[in-house]
Amino acid sequence: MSRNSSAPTAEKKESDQRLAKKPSELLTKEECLEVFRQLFLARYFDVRLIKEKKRGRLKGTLYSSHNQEAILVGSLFGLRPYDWISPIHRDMPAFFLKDMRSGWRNPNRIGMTIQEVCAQVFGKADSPGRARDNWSHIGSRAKKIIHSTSMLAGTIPVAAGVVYADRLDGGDAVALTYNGEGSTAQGIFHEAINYAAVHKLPVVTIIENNQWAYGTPTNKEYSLEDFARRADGFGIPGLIADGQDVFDVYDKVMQAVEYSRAGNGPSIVECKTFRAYGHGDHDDDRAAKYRPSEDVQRGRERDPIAVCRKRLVELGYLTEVEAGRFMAEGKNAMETTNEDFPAEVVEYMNEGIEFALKAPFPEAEEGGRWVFREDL
Amino acid sequence: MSRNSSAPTAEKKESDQRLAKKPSELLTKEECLEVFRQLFLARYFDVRLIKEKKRGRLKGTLYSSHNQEAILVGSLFGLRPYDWISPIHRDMPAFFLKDMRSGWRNPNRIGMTIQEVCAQVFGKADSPGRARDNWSHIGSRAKKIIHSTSMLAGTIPVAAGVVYADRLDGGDAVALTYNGEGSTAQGIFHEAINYAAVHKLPVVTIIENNQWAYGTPTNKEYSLEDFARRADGFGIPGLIADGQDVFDVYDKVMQAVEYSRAGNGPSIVECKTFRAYGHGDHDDDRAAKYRPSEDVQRGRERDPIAVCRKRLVELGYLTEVEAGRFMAEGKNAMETTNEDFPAEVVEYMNEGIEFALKAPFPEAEEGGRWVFREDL
Amino acid sequence: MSATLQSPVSIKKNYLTALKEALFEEMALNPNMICQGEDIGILGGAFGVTEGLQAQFGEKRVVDMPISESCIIGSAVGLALNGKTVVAEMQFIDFISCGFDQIVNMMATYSYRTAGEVNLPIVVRGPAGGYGGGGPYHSQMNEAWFANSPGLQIVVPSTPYDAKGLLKASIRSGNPTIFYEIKNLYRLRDIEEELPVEDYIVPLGQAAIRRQGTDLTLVTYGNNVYDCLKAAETLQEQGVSAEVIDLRTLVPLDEETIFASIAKTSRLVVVNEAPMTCGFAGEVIARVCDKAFHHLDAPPVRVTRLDTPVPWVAPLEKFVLPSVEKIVDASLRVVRF
Amino acid sequence: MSATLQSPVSIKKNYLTALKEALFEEMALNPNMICQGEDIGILGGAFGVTEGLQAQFGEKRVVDMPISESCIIGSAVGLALNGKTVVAEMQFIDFISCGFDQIVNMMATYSYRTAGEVNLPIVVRGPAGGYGGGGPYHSQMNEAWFANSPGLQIVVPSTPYDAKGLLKASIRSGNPTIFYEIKNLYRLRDIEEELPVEDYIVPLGQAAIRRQGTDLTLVTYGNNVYDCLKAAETLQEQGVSAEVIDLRTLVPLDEETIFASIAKTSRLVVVNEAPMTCGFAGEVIARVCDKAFHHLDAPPVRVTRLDTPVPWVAPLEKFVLPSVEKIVDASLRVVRF
Ligand SMILES: Cc1ncc(C[n+]2csc(CCOP(=O)(O)OP(=O)(O)O)c2C)c(N)n1
Ligand SMILES: Cc1ncc(C[n+]2csc(CCOP(=O)(O)OP(=O)(O)O)c2C)c(N)n1
Ligand SMILES: [Mg+2]
Ligand SMILES: [Mg+2]
Repeated sequence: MSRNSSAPTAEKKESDQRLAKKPSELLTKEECLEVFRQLFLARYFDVRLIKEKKRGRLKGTLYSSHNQEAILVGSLFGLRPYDWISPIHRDMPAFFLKDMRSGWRNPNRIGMTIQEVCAQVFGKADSPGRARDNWSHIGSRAKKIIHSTSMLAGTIPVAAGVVYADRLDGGDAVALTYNGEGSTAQGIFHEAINYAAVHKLPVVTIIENNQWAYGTPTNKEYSLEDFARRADGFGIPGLIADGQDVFDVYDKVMQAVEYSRAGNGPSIVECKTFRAYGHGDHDDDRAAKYRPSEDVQRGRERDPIAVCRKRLVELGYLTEVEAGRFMAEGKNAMETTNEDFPAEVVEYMNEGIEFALKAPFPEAEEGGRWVFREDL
Repeated sequence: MSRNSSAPTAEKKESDQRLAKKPSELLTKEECLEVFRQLFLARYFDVRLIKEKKRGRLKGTLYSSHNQEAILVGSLFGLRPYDWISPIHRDMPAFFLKDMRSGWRNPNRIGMTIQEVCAQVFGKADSPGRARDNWSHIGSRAKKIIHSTSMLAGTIPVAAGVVYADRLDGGDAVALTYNGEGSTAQGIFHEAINYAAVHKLPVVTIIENNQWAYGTPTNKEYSLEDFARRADGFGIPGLIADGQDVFDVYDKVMQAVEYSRAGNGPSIVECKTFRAYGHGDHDDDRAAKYRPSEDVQRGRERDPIAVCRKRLVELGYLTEVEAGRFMAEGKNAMETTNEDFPAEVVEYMNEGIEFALKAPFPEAEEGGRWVFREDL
Repeated sequence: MSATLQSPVSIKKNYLTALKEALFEEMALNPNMICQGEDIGILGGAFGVTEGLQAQFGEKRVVDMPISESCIIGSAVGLALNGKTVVAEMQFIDFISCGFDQIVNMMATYSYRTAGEVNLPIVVRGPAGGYGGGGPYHSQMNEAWFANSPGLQIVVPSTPYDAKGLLKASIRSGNPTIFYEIKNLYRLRDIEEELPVEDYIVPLGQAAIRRQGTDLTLVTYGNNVYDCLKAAETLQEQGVSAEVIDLRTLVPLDEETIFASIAKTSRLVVVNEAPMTCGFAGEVIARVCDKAFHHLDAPPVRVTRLDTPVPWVAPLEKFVLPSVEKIVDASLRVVRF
Repeated sequence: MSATLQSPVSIKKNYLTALKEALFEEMALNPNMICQGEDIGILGGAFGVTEGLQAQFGEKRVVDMPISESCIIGSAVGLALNGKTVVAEMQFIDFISCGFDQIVNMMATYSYRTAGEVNLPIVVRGPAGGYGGGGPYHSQMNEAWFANSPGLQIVVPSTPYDAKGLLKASIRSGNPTIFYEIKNLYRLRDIEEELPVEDYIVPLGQAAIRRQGTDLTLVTYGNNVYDCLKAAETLQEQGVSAEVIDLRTLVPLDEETIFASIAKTSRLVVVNEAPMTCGFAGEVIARVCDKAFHHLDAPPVRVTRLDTPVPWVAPLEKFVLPSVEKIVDASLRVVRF
């Protein structure tokens, strides 16, 4: 059985009432087109890094968010600048998508610049973490992004503590944590949500259910089909979103966020999606073996870009002609060209890559620094 | 809201059908009277140790199971000799109550003798663990009792592994783990039940909800009233038993055990009860302060011995006269006399205490032994 | 207690009271400070270290946590990341193993991973140490795990004065600290002492010479400080003058005081109650070998717990833990080398 | 590979293949053996160590576990308590921190707590070590945590022959073992070697002398064995003859081989890639001081990781980890003392 946002739980009914119209129905045309652009940007970021690696300009494992971009764009679009997030390995675009509505290049934006994120990917000194750990293991107190370790689900208690402090200071910030469905088996996932539920802390736990945890299918990770049901053990809302539909993700996450802001406490939003490639690019070949190709095909049928485009055409926000312009959907990275993406997207990404390529590596001596605070 | 065993969960409905009559209704008069005797024995064990300590013959903290005996007797009475259990600090009588139906003094019984348990309490060499850790930190592979550490909920994954092995060998043993409601906040509680649910392992998790975790009330431990709802996050049955009614505990646990034996997997049985004294006897005075006396009164109103007696009289298994004989109920340890207990109970306990008093302490040198196996 | 006109507050206080005062004073001084742990509020802690704290500062700042050590640490990290100073209690330091990942991988590395953007003012404190019949899970000294995990300060006070001064210094240090409270000292009468009326701290990284000596240096901390002082008495009777150094903080470590003493005595015995292998006693010896080897006239040796858990019953516990006798024997062996 | 008539199986095998053979052979020999871990079945493990194992022995004996390290260890304890032999994989040894309590308090102490009634044949194995740009959470050598936790054997093979022989010995030992697989060696061509056709084990507690020398003893294990051998070459050019000892197992430790070597060379440098403080290098030095001090003509010193996490990018990682240069420098310092 599968449930949607109208699944019955005491608290949720309340919040349902509070939401007559769907949040996505309140978005303007401009906002909808911005959402569409952000999907292209997230996709292009992924595509471009894969190409940079093939070109040999980039080393290290890539964890692709291909086919899962709607989760990132849809969940972040409704947040306020001062809300907190904690992305993990599958969520690299989240670092720069955060607070993007304040302007892609707005220096005061409470989200990372594309330069910062690319500098991190390339291991340069201008990375927010000065390249002391790789890939998504960065964050920023100023940008309100929690610095994750590799240990899955480990940021959920941190997020809970962050908003506990915020509430104590009279704030109303919400914390969004991103987690793969596999990571929900970690004990700390439950300790943290239990604590958040006891104190009604505004922590929204996003579960990106892409059907696989590395080489392990969901039925070996969990006894139920819907990971949203992890919420049932705490009596908190467990929403399910169509992870391929950016507007459905937006609706469910906003519902959860409003619920938290109103002081009702934490919730879980499961976003159903499918991992496009291998766990990381090192796993692409093996993944082709351990995952039946029919499953992969079915899982990638509904490209989030295509789903969004269709909606925008229905809404009359895109003419057939405009809609036909950029055809990134359904293509693997190497099958795409820059013409498949809006120029401003390619331009923005170029700025990041060029900055990163020029940026210096950190000095070797930095390896010995900052074990303890140095500002004394 | 509070649920009982007829609470709806897919799996449970099945098992309900399998159980037309309540298991307790199938118990013979003799068996019911044995249950009654065991309640007295569990109570007297507690009473006697408190007195031994007051007499100065015993050192160390005592964690009383006073007022919670129905949970131990009721949950163990229906088990088969080869089922496994893992008692914790509040469950000391469980060690000798296990498989007691094979005869209190039966040398082949797959449970500990009263001598072994008393030797442990007194820290003697004849303790099953040779007094290397205190109180309930004993066990026995031969007696199928898991050796717990202090770390709460830590035996649940062990229990899961034990029955996984048993299933692999074609067995149908069930493992019963005992846990206070507070310990259900430990991450490993969830990791273990998640694993047991995935593999449909016969692990029954008993939650002794005595309303307090040391000095912390349940509303600071969990967001819901019924700890049985921890089961909902795994889609497994979460039963609730009246922890003061030995027959209701027996019914709910047997329902869970049968469900597991049938291959349906794990379940949780919450037993509602109330901690009679302090967390340990060192905490008695403070507990009197941090727990409102009305709560304590209410929580101790329904003494499991009285509840059982009433039932036996109704069933006609006890005449008013017989029923009036032993009046241990509602009394604190020091208020009772041996006359409040059946002679065979006092006699049995005497054997344990006398054995323990005579038994030698382990040799100092043993402190250096068995870090690694010595049988090679 | 004896109160006179000259010193109106000449009240001797025990180790536990000293810790309690540190918490009350720091909570009053710093409105951004939070205490959290199991049973620390309503109950006031298993040993009463936080007694009255919640009544005074409210349940938002003195939080009774669920039995979730990983979350107690993890949420403390979040609180600190968002501007708070946190003192987190482990009901017994033994249970820190249940929050281990959050300590060594999340908390300890935060400053390093963020290149100093984020420093976490978090003190994880709890009752520690053996000699009380606590058994394997209520007797641990597990400081070596954390000494081998970069980014953690490790503090082990042995007197009321140090307990208060070091706890305040740890709270104010801005670095994650594992703070070992020696539970056998909590209410020990013999070590009660007057504490300054005015605010004070004991700086981290400064060892204390508890007894001057010329023939031999005993380096130790925690419970064993008192065993070493007793051993020094016995040794004195045999004409051996032992200097006793109480490290007080292991990270940062006051190497200078150790080296200066050895320059004088040329002999070293290190005593601690943790398991021998990879314990801190070996660390002290390795540092001395590296930087003061030429001063040594005899093998630097260790008196530690055997490589076993701490067994429950007295004879066994005594067998595995350091004792005055064992310290004296080792000292004589070194002196007579 | 070169196959000749005389030796029909003269096939050189790498470190990973050696481990794989050990698992396949032991699984075949012992029907009561179970392997469990994350992604070890369908995928065959992140590095392929268990590739094909599930296909051959079925998913009941080769179990894909949820991402629950504590439960992976805890259930292994239960399996072993009920008669099974278990090999549990940590996808990276770094993640062992998430199962820490079950390892040090449940598994390690079981034999001790039960006075020998229950011995647990459990091997916890996983990829370990730095020098690969893995960053703080994919580069750890955390053996010191477990060396300070009584009841655990600690094994660190550095060659294919040892990898297979030590894994088999660990599995058969009946004691809980933490088995460090050096992931940089998994597919290293230079160290591939022929393995015996017949069943063999490498006994625990026996170090290997990788190079004979007379002037200086280099004690090490894991990745650093090869750094020490290179350093020994360089030192040779400068007329210094270094002996290189590969400990292979840290617990139990082969002290005799170390002492015998020092009796010959009188000089010691210990090299490992774990953080310095309370690491195993210091342990070796402390034991030598205790039992072979009189042989030492110079300070025994350490070359270890700095007390920092392992940073990601190459220049930083190189800065904090031991290197051939650092070993040569330390060795010359000791020799010229
Ligand atoms: C505590 C912990 N154990 C193991 C790992 C190794 N690991 C990294 S990613 C991964 C799979 C994660 O699957 P999922 O949570 O579904 O996220 P996805 O990669 O599918 O987005 C594993 C096992 C880890 N990072 N942390
Ligand atoms: C992991 C862990 N953390 C803390 C403790 C300390 N402790 C011992 S008993 C207890 C309270 C347990 O409450 P509950 O689980 O409800 O059991 P009860 O004592 O009420 O039967 C605590 C916090 C522990 N034993 N293990
Ligand atoms: Mg996944
Ligand atoms: Mg309780």
